[in-house]
Amino acid sequence: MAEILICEKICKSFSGIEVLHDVDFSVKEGEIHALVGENGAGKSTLMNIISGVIKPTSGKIYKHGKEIVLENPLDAFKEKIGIVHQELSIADNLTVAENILIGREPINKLGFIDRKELNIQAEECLNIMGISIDPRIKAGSLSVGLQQVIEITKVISKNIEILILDEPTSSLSEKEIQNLIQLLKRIKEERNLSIIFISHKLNEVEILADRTTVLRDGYVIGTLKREETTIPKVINMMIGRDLDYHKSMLSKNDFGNVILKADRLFGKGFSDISFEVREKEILGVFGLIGAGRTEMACALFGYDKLNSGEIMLKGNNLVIDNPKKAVENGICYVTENRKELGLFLTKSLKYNTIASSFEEFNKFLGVMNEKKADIVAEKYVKELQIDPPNINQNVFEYSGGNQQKILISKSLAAHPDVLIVDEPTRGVDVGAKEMIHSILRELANNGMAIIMISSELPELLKLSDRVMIMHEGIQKGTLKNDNLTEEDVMSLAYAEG
Amino acid sequence: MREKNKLYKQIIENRLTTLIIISIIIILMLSILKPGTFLNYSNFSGIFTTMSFDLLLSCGMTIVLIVGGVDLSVGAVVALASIISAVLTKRGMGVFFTIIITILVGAIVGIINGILVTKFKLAPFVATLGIQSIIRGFCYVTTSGYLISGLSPAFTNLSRATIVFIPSLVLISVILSIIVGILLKKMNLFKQMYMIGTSPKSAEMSGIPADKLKVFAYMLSGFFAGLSGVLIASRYGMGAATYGIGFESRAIAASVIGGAVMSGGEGDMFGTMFGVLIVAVVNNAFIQFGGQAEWQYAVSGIMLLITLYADRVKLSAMRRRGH
Amino acid sequence: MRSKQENNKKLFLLNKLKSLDVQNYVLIVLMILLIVSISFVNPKFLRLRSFEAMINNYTLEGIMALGMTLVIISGGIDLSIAGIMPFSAIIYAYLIKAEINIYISMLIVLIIALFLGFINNFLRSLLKVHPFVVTLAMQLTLKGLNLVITDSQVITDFPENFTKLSNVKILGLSIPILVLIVLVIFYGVMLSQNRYFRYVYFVGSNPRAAELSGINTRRYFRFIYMQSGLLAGIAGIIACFIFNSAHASYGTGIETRVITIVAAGGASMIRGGIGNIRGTVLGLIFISMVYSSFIMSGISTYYQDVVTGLLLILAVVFSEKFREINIKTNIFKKREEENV
Amino acid sequence: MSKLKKGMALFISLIMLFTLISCSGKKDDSDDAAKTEEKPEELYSMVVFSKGSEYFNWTYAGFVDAAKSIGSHIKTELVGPPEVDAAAEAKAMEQLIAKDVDGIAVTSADSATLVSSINKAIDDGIPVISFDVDSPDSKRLTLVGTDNVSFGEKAAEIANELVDGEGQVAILYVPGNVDLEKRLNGFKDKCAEEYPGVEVVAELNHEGEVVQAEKVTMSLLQSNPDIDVIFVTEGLGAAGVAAAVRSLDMGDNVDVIASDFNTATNDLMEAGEVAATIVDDPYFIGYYAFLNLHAAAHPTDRPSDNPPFGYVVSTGIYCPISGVMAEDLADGTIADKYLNPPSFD
Repeated sequence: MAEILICEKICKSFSGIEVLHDVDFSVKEGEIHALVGENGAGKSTLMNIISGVIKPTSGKIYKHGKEIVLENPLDAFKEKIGIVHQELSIADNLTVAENILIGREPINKLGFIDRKELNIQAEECLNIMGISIDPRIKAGSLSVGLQQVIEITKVISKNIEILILDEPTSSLSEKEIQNLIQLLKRIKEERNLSIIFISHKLNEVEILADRTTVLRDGYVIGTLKREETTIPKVINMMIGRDLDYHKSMLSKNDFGNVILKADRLFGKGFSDISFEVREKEILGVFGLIGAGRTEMACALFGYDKLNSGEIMLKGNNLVIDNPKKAVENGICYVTENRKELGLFLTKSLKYNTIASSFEEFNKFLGVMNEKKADIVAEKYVKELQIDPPNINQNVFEYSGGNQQKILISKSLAAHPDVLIVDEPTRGVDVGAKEMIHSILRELANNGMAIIMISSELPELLKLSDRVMIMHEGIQKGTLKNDNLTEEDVMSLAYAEG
Repeated sequence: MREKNKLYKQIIENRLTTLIIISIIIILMLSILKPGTFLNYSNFSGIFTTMSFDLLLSCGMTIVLIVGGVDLSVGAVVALASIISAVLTKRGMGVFFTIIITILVGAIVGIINGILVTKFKLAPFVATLGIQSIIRGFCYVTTSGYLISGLSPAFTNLSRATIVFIPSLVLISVILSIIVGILLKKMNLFKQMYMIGTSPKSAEMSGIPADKLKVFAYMLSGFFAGLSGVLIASRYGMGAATYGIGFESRAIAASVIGGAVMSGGEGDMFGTMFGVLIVAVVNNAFIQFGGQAEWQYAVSGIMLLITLYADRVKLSAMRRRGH
Repeated sequence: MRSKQENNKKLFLLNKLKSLDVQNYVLIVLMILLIVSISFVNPKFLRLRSFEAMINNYTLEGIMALGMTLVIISGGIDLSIAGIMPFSAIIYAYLIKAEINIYISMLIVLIIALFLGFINNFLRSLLKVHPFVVTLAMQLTLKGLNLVITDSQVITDFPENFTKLSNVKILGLSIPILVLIVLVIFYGVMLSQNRYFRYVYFVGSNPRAAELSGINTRRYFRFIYMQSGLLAGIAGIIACFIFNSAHASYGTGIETRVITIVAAGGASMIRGGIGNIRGTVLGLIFISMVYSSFIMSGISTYYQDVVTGLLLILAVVFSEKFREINIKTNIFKKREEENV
Repeated sequence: MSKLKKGMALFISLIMLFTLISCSGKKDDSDDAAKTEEKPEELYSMVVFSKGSEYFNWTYAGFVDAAKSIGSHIKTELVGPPEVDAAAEAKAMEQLIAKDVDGIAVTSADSATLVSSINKAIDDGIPVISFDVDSPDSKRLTLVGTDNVSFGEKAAEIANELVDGEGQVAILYVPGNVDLEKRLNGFKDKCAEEYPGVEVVAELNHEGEVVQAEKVTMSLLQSNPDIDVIFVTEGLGAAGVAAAVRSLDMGDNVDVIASDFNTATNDLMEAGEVAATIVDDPYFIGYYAFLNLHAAAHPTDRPSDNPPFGYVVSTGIYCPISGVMAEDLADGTIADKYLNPPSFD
């Protein structure tokens, strides 16, 4: 197989900070090439350079041995390089056909869109992908999975030779992911397409990739062939050290009383969920995206509507219809979407820390007790080792891991009895991940009840004392973590009935 | 060179300092150009008196902008309040109760605005524009265009008296805006409002009662508009449906000049005070120099643009320092 | 295979039905109710000339509403039209009074209006703030400028060749109405058939994605604000045709009326990417009908403001409500998935 | 779904309300109609540029009373935008033409904007006369109004009296408003001709608004502290000027001459803050406007140069102007005349 694309000594700096160092990277014809690395390793930057979104500071790109210069995304398309970004670029109000053929609509003599031709062409494109959707319906009425497929159709139909997929599975359900994987394998075969595939999910990488390139801190660490690719090896390359990912952090102490008990919760996206969580216990909730776990947590927390069900806190019945009430009753929720639902990016660390516990900082007549706030913020900065330890710095200046710690400290400052953490290590580098894990364990050991939602099984198995498994809104069961394995959990998740 | 750059940055970044410096420069320039008639007690008491209505409205507007909203109904509420207070005094109600009831009505209008924005999820701009129309129309319907005058001296003295050489209007408006300024800086409640404006969803998820505080912010805006209406009726001795046309744009301009941003989460009442002052001084100068008073609209517009530009410079400076 | 195709067809029809904006139908029903109730009070309401007057009165708003529709679909707002419209009228009046050819003057005014639209967008992208503030600042500035350059005077006594032109009627229609009709058709066709115009939906619902798909959004937003400015410029010239004079006050409150029309037509004020010309035209007819019904039925025009406000709020509340319902009915999504 | 239902209910109830309002308007008419003899109903409209003004309520009062004197089959209505807006006034004219009323009396916000709609009405066979503010370039049949030049001259007379022939005067007006400009010029010309000692030192725009009037006066009195008289050419501004003078404590040095008589001006005169006001008689104007309009709508058989309308060929009817000094209020008759505003919708 010939190499279709070669990147040679690509460097990129943003305002003086170099994020890519002499990166060499190549893709062969008709291969699926996975690109992995921690957050901030430079994957997206590299892909943005290849797809013409940004320009490299130095370095050259060759396609078929010829040097190419990409000024903007259009140039990349001209070179038959197409990218599907993480966030979808579907216009809800345009039809499927228009979405697919945007920018290349067939035009009739009057210069208007030739609808008939448009629909025929779109249908052809969809047929090639092996899906039958009426191209005349509005794209907004399709599911996210289908929208993703349309997006890929759109890019592929531009007769591209190289397809870049940036985290294509991050918002898909398990079934949709399987469909997508099949689809990618097929079109690779049929069209001899080269695919560059960015993912966090190493199991997908293992299944799909012909080769895998690992980036760390802007350097290429190495490229693995299919037969060499194993998850531990990849992880090792990503973080630069062996991580005992399965070292258990289970508690050794006895659990206390039941703190939170949920009985037959129904709501949008989940139904009939019951569970209880005790002092000093971490209850893991496993489920992939679309399993209804975040929806359940939001409803429990009063952010979304709970249709029916009872919540008992320390034996008392409780109706939680807004987050304020939840916080007042000692239930805190650490969201998975920290930028939109969690943090106040343009406000200081201090104010972010006390955001859930404002009322505790009243001096007299509602005057803010700044001194106390300083003390509290300092305390959490120290305990969670937030870096840099400047409580007056704006949160958007912190890295992802530190932002996550700030988010956790916000909840901690409200002295919760029950802490719900949703994907606590999403978008966090491995070092910080480890740290967050030990913080959570520590909290539980000190008496807090923790509900930890995650789609990463290793993380769950490492931390949680029991694991509740959710799948497509339904509770599949709860397992005690006595040497529980990933297979146990997955088989229960996909069990019938 | 570097030092200089730093100083420049600091000045640009601290809105209040910038505004104070600009006001001083303008005032100095005018005092030199018009010795005797510009920089004296009575001219400034005049400037402060006539800007006091704008100042009061800006208090409310700054708060609403902080929570990420905007209130276009304030001008109409001024008219409504002037009519209500005039009618009540004419019916023989005491000054105190007149004020209380009128301000309550203003606050109720504010609450309606707030509910439309929070419960009905209307864009603040649309909701308050609609309410503006409704209230203004209501004023015309109830008065049929008649002025309501013949108000009791006890009521009219409210904004005509001077207390220790300072006109009561100036005293009320300046003291209230200073109080608002301090409250914004010190009070827990208002700190929460800043958080709401920064990220409404995060605020709700953090357990900050976002909707309630938003309604409260709009209520305060209505409150200040109501108060402004009472004072305007008292000063000119009549209630009229035509008061307050275009006040809202001036209040928005002053607040934004003072440091508020339309997307919420920022705002400084002391900055706003200087925003109002600068516009008032410039307008005063236009008349004193025999220029056309119509320039005042253009002045607010251009100043607004300059401030937005300064914001931009500040932001990119921050970005450069950050990542 | 056959069943699949049939299924597809059924889906398409259902989808088509759903895509028809409920709000448009509500508007039509309301209009019928209004016509019936007002003609009951005053039968003269049903005459052709009362409809003519209705449209005559809303020519300026109608022209600008077309541009505003695009701006609102793109997720923005343009308050500066209330300044640009009278500004253009005034400049045009001065130009033709200076004996410059009336067509060349038109060209000059339109270029100025385009330029003002350009400035709007330039400031918007330079300052990176919500277009509300930028266009408000433009509005204030231009309003002041209008008063200053005219000294608040009305400009009149236009040259004879202009007044002659303004009295020309083609097929019994005056020039302002013709311009409105031509523009409505142009915008209607373009927004449904022309790919460049249709990109506004893309840019409005997801500007970043549009950019990544190769649409030059910077240039596109420039186009959107410039066409809004251009239409305000055209409206300014038309104002000269209608009134045979120009005055700084012509723009008073006009932006509110234009926005109300567009909102009543179903364009979303909250999220970009929603709205169309058909809706805006319905909104235009509806709003002008409501106002004319005041005078037709002899209700005090004092109520006009009250009703404007109510209409604005209700229009927006309902368009969002209807949309919510549209989104909630996701039976289609499930069926689609099964289909694949 | 229940939300939709609720919403629909609200919408429908709004429409019903609307219908109700319109029907209730109708009801009044039909009640009156019962009393009419066989004469067909006639409708005359008074169009104003700012309905939210006390002055026009007075003119309409005269209009209504004159209509009553003709007979109960005559109906009238007051139409126009609440705030000063020439374009909106033209729109109202347009609607009235479509409504096919029997006659229109109009006061124009500016001299040009309404010309085409007035001409259109005349061409459509609807008689139009101007009242108060003229639209001289249009085909309107006549004007019933005030001679604003002598209005200004009257003010000059009083100003001369107040300063004893020697002093400085400032005038507040709204540029672009023809009437106010006439008052300004009348004042200046009279001074130039007869009172050389009275000097007009400032002409300022107060936008017809109270707060702006105060701002302008404040600044003015700073730069020109020697001003003896301020003449406000329009009805609302006096309150603002008086407020400025009061707060600068210059009441002893500065005399204010107001225009028109409204309740607010009366208060100010009683308080001694306004020295005098120049009044015309809006009621008179409205009354004669109607009579002329009615006459125009009912042409006689006599041949006329003005087909198809009647014999209204006079260039205009001007109402008398008088100056009311503050001390004149003491006898009470003047205040009585003005202080009980008629009320109607």
